Amino acid sequence: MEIDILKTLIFYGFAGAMILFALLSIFAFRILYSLLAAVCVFFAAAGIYFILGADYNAVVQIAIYGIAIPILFVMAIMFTSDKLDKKIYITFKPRFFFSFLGLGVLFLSLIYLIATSLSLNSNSAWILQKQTLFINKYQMFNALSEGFFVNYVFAFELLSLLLLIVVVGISTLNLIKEAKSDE
Amino acid sequence: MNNILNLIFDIGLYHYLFLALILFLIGLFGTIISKNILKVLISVEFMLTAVNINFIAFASFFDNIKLHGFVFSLFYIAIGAVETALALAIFYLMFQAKQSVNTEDYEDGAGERC
Amino acid sequence: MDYLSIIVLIFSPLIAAALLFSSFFKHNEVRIRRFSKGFASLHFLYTILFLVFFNPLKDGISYYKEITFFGSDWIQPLGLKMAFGLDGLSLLMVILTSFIFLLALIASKSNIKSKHKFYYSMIFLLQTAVLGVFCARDMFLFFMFWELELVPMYFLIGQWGDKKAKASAMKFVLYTFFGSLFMLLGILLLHFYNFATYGNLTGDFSQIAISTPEFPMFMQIVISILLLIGFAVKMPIVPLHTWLPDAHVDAPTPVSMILAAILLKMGAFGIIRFNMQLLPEAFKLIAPVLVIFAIVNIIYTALVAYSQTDLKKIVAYSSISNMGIVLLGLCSLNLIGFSGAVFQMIAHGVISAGLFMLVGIIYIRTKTREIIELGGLGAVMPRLMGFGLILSLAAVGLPLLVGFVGEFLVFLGAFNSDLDIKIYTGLAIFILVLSAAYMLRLLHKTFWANIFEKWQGIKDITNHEFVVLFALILVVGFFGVFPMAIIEIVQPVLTNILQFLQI
Amino acid sequence: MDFLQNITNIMLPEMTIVAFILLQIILSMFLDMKFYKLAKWLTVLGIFLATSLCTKVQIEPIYYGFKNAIISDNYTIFFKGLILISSFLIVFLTKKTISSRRNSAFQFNALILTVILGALTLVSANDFLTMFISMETLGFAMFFLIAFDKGFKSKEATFKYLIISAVASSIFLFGVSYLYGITGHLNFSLIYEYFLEKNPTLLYSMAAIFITCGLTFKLGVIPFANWILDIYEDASTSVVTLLSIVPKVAMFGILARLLVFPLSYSFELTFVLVLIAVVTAIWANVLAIRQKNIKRLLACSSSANAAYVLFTVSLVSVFNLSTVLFYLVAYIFMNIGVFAAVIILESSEFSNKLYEFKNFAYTNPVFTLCFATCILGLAGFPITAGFISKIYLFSAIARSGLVFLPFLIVLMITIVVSVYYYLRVVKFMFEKSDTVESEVIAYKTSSAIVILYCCAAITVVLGIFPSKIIELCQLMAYNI
Repeated sequence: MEIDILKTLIFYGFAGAMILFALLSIFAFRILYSLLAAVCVFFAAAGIYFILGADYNAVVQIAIYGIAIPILFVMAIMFTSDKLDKKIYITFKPRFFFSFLGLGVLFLSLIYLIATSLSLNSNSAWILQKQTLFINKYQMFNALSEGFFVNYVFAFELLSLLLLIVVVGISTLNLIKEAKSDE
Repeated sequence: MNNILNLIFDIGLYHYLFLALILFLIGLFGTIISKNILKVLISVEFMLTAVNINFIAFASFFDNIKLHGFVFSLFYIAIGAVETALALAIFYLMFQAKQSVNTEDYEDGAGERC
Repeated sequence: MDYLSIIVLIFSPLIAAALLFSSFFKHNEVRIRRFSKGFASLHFLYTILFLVFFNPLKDGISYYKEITFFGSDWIQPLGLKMAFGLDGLSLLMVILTSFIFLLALIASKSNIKSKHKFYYSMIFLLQTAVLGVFCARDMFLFFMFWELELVPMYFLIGQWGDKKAKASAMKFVLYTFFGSLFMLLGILLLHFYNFATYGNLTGDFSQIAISTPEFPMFMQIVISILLLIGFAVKMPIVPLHTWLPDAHVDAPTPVSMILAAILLKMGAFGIIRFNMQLLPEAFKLIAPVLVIFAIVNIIYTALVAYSQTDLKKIVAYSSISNMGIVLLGLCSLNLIGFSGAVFQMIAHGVISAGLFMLVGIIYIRTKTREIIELGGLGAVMPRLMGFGLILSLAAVGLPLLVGFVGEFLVFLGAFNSDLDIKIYTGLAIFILVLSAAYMLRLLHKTFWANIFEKWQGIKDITNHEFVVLFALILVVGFFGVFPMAIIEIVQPVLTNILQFLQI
Repeated sequence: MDFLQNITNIMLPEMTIVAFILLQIILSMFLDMKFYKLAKWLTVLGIFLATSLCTKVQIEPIYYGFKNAIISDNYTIFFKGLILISSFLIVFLTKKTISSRRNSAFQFNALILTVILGALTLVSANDFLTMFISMETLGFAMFFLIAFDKGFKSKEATFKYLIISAVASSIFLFGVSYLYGITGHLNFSLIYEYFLEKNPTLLYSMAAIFITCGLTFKLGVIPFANWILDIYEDASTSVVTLLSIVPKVAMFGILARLLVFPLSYSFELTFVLVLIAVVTAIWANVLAIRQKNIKRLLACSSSANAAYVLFTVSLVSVFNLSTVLFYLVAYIFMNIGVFAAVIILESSEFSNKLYEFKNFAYTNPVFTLCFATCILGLAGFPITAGFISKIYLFSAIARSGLVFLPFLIVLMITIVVSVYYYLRVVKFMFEKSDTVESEVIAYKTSSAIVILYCCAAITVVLGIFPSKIIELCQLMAYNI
């Protein structure tokens, strides 16, 4: 079977970077490093979306998770940085080990389940199926727009209402007044 | 041998699934063990990304006519972003009172509080 | 008779309770008490009417009545009806209930000093619940009233009781709730298996009784055991009895009287209703095991009672011992034993109420129940001593008094039983001599020993107390001489059960 | 035209609520603070209109709308009615919460309406995307409501709620993504039909378990239940009332639909849910024993009640579903009654500690009677709705098979424990104490008093005449 070397390399590059940076982010000593690593993860995820043909999702991912959210985080970090204690790292309570154990079991069982489903499933396709990239982007946007405005139009409208409510809600939080009244 | 090499190097659906699974579990692990509140938030984002990879991978392999997965992932990105922003806003309010980012300072949980 | 309404019989105390609780009576203690006593005596007379028009030879249910709500039954989707009816056994228990409640209300005057409105309304609520249990013709209705009885009991013990009353009340409620949940499970399984075999949803006792022989034997035994746990807590049977001494000791006297005389009988009544009438085959298999429990009940608690120094605890443990005798009678599986058990239920109801009254009277005057601190009260309270003597002798089982008949019949039944339980029974009779010992010790230490200086001035019983004790003594004497008056009423019910058992 | 027809057929209550949300938002921009009472009455009007439109009899048994994204049958209408009626009662309890922040009254009411909207659409959702967005709508409005109270305590509660909610929804979506991968659909009916032909694999069960575990957060059962006590204590009481009823009812509605349609092929899921329910019942009831604060106690109690319902929901059958519906009806009224009592106490300057309840029985007999009725109803004593609903619920479990009997026995033993702590509340009210000054409750919040009396009355009436309501529940359950 013919193997697309370039694609393999790209995938492994992105995937390796993603896992590495995710681990780094969790175990980083300083929160800022943690954030930087997380941004790398988000960019790598965008790359994965690109390989999968989801260009639009990738762009949105970069715009939101690559740029907007990190800025918010940076603001929060700046706000707290001088009070930050470097000892706040990760807990080494029993729950660290229990969760490690539990998640390890979960991981192995899911790997097993996915693998068995891949080979045994009647729509075995999972292993044989090749990814079919779209011939033209027009097709994809057509499908997306149909998804948004026909199939899931109700959810879309609800989402818009949700965003409106978030704005209204934030006005009830009374960010500045509240802070002063507490002191 | 050739078969195994193929399994490893021929990028198929299961590669993406394993990637997403690992990332999801790292995120879950992070939310449980992190002591820093902001790090907990970041870990939640990892879980979100993992879910999105899953959706997009499934959609592009099986569902490339309707693309439900792409749509779902876009919805989820929007919701997740709002959720994060909101969490940071409330974190700001909370931090002003307690001056701590340590999760243990906020831990009462199921215990008794008098 | 058509004009005797069982609905009125059961729910009129509830109306009385509502009247008392509402602002109708203000906080006028005397008026509340008079109204309560008047109402209870009317109610007692009404139950007597039921007895007068009751046909003891009729084998079945008299005065049957259903309540419907807007044309549908109580819980129609589950096939449950709010149906009431009386057979011989329930009639006896109803009359006992009404009688003891009347006496308890009379006895309340000297015992209850606060919160009168609340107290009397709770007593009447309790009466409705107990009457409901005895008259219910539907399993779930039975269960509902069984649980309903917990609410007033909780308040009655907790609010007017002694030092640790709240803890005791909680213990009582938790034990009973624990038992009754198992009972609920048994009832649910009966309901479901009836549905599975016959395809109709019903909770009616007579219909369930028809279908139970069709159940798988294993299920019958499981259900029987589940139900027994519930009744065993109430009755109580030995490993589950620890709530009773506490509840008795901390409850005020009238409540103790009701608890011993009626609520314990609910357990035995439940065993007859469910385990014997609905699941006779399973009961036949379980009976030999239950005999052991009954014997342990009799012997163990008699020994414990002998070692107590608190008057009320002695009486409380003797109650448990007496309920063991009832259980033994039920397990003997013949007519004599059954009649003895039912007779013993009535007899113990009357005697224990009297004994608790006695202890209560002493406690009010001396503020102590410790046997060693008392003594020689006979010199200052001759009338009380007379009553105490008769009641204790009745409890011991002197011939011509009511206690003798019950015990005699039960042991006669046990000896003639098909089950091989003669040795156990002999042992139990031998140990029962102990009951004479602790009762006589109680009498001796309180009434005849040397009197303490401080008890010289106390007064003899008042008219209220006299009325209560005298009424009880009348019953004790009358049924001791004419036991057939009771046995004839329940005979049809018991022979009916026996027929099922013989099959 | 299709869009309009969908709206008129099935979305009228939701559209009414949306209209009133927008109205509230617009008014909040133009009206002065002194009109704050108008907000509440507008909400009441909106809910009332929605309820009356909701009871419109359906001509056809099932309507689908928006390309099968929305479903409307008798079952959903029942749940919509339940949600609307309970929120109608809850709106009257909000007076104390608003009184400290009158300038945000309109926003507050808009948020409450959004919670209701989210619950309504959640119940009628027929695909995972709509369901998710409805869930989040409900959740986001809830965040702001929890944070509405002054002080940082409420913010802390919100933050906890938000983080757990985010984790839970990630887990939920992780499951959904696998289900989507296996079947290629997001629609409930299509997923159900897909498995009519093909055999479900173990991965399907795993996905189902992930999905339900994600949903358990809103129910307040075990994997995510730790923080629920803090949230209940720190948020303002009327919001907690909303939190303990509306999301739970809606979530049980959709959970039953999930278990009947897309997740019905997984046997493992049933056992996992039963296990979760039993563990939660033990956890919550044991935890409640130590609580001295009535709100924390009620948090445990609501967790335990959710566990009983979850047990029954997981053993899917039509009969079980009808018992669940009746249980929810009974639970709503008892719970609102109890919370109304807590609100009355709070507005009379009592704290939430149990030992402050001493002497109530003598200073406020009627209040105590109603409060005790609701509490005893939750404990399951007779002549209250709690008794009938518990019997009915257990009769469903008992007939589901002998396998579940041991679990049922464990559940019943935990109920004995629960009787202890419910009775403790009553005990404190009847305790006479000379050290605590006997204070008469100042009846400042007359609407809460009325709600309390109504709920106590309904609790008793449902306990005596349950027949008609049970018949209604059965009818609705057969129509899922």
